[in-house]
Amino acid sequence: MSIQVKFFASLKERLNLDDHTIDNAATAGEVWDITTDHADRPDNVLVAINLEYAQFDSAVQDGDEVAFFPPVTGG
Amino acid sequence: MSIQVKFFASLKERLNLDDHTIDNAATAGEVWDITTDHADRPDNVLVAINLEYAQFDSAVQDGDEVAFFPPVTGG
Amino acid sequence: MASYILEQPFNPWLAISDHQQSATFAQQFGATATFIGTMRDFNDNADVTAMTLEHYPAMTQHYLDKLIDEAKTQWDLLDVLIMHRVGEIKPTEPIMLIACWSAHRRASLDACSWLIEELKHRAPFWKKESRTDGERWVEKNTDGL
Amino acid sequence: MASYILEQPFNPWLAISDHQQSATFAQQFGATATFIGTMRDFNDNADVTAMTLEHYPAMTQHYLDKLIDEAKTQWDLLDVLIMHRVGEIKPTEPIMLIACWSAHRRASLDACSWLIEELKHRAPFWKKESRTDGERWVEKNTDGL
Repeated sequence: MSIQVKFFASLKERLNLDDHTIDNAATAGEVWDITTDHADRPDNVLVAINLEYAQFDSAVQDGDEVAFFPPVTGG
Repeated sequence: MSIQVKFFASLKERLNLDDHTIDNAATAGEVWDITTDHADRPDNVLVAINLEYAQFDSAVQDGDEVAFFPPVTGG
Repeated sequence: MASYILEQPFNPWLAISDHQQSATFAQQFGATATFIGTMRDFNDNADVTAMTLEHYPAMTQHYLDKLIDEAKTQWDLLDVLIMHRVGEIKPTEPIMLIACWSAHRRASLDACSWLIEELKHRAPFWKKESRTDGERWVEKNTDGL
Repeated sequence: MASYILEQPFNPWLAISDHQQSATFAQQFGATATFIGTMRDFNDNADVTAMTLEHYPAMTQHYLDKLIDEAKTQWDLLDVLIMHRVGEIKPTEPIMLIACWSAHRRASLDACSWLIEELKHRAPFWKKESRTDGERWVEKNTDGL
């Protein structure tokens, strides 16, 4: 099993985490815990699985891309 | 006393009336009656006095410009 | 703030761009909302070959300026530009433009939407369609849907 | 229908004009509504000297296209163009544009207004301000007022 993990913007800077790949996780929350070494989950953190918004308890599968980022501020 | 009278668009064509000046009238309705020889007042006819929307019973004064026209269709 | 009645075809994008570059509000705007009304090419209704816009010149100018003033009292606008064609208009030619500049987005968007409805219902313009079978005055404006 | 992520400054009026001229919807449109977001020149807040827009490229492109698709299901639109800058943006440079073409006015106006709000709340872009005292991530979008 292989899951791609990405962080963006202030969250990426604050956690000081680069993109990487993990071997095994059942949910996006587990992906967070593994990659951040169980860092607190900020209230406003957004989760995306395969480019769609998801939740920490959303299931992940082999080949998924999971991303964590702060509230968006484009436009 | 002198009142300028104008008609526009389909109303002008239908009544076949050019702009002209009348000597005396107390209200826009009287202006209409005098200039159209008491033609029926269409339900949707609009009245303007000195470039502002008004009513048939609005008072007119010396020097006023009174206009009658159908519903507007610009934009 | 400016409004123009035009007797000749105009390029709305160039007009907006020119106005923006020469504007005294300089670079304080963060939002620009525009609306352009264009004469459709009635491929599906080849009866309409041209359109003529009559207006009541003094009242038209007065009303465009009045609408701009009313918009400025309702929203925090940095600038407004309105242009409206009169005379003969051919298919695919722009009929009118409204452009609103503001610091933040809702003012320009909401003012632009309000201005087009107000203009349609209050400014004294009248459309006459030229058709293969003659001319016909447009009786009333649509609700825009 | 098209969306573009741009790394370089762009002229929004030229982009809209070019898109319109090359569009396959030809001349069926009667209404065009546009919104342009521009980086303000903070004369009153000289702290901000530039802005950098980070994004999540694959998801950004996916979301812009998704928003266009959703707008098309809600309104009768002939075409939609979205452009959004990323990278370093200087004061007075355009950040994004939305342009909607429709036969009748309400579809383009309402879709344009909806798209800017949805884009602001859903598309994965993040602004970081460069200030005289360092850099700072913008925490959240304003309500546009």
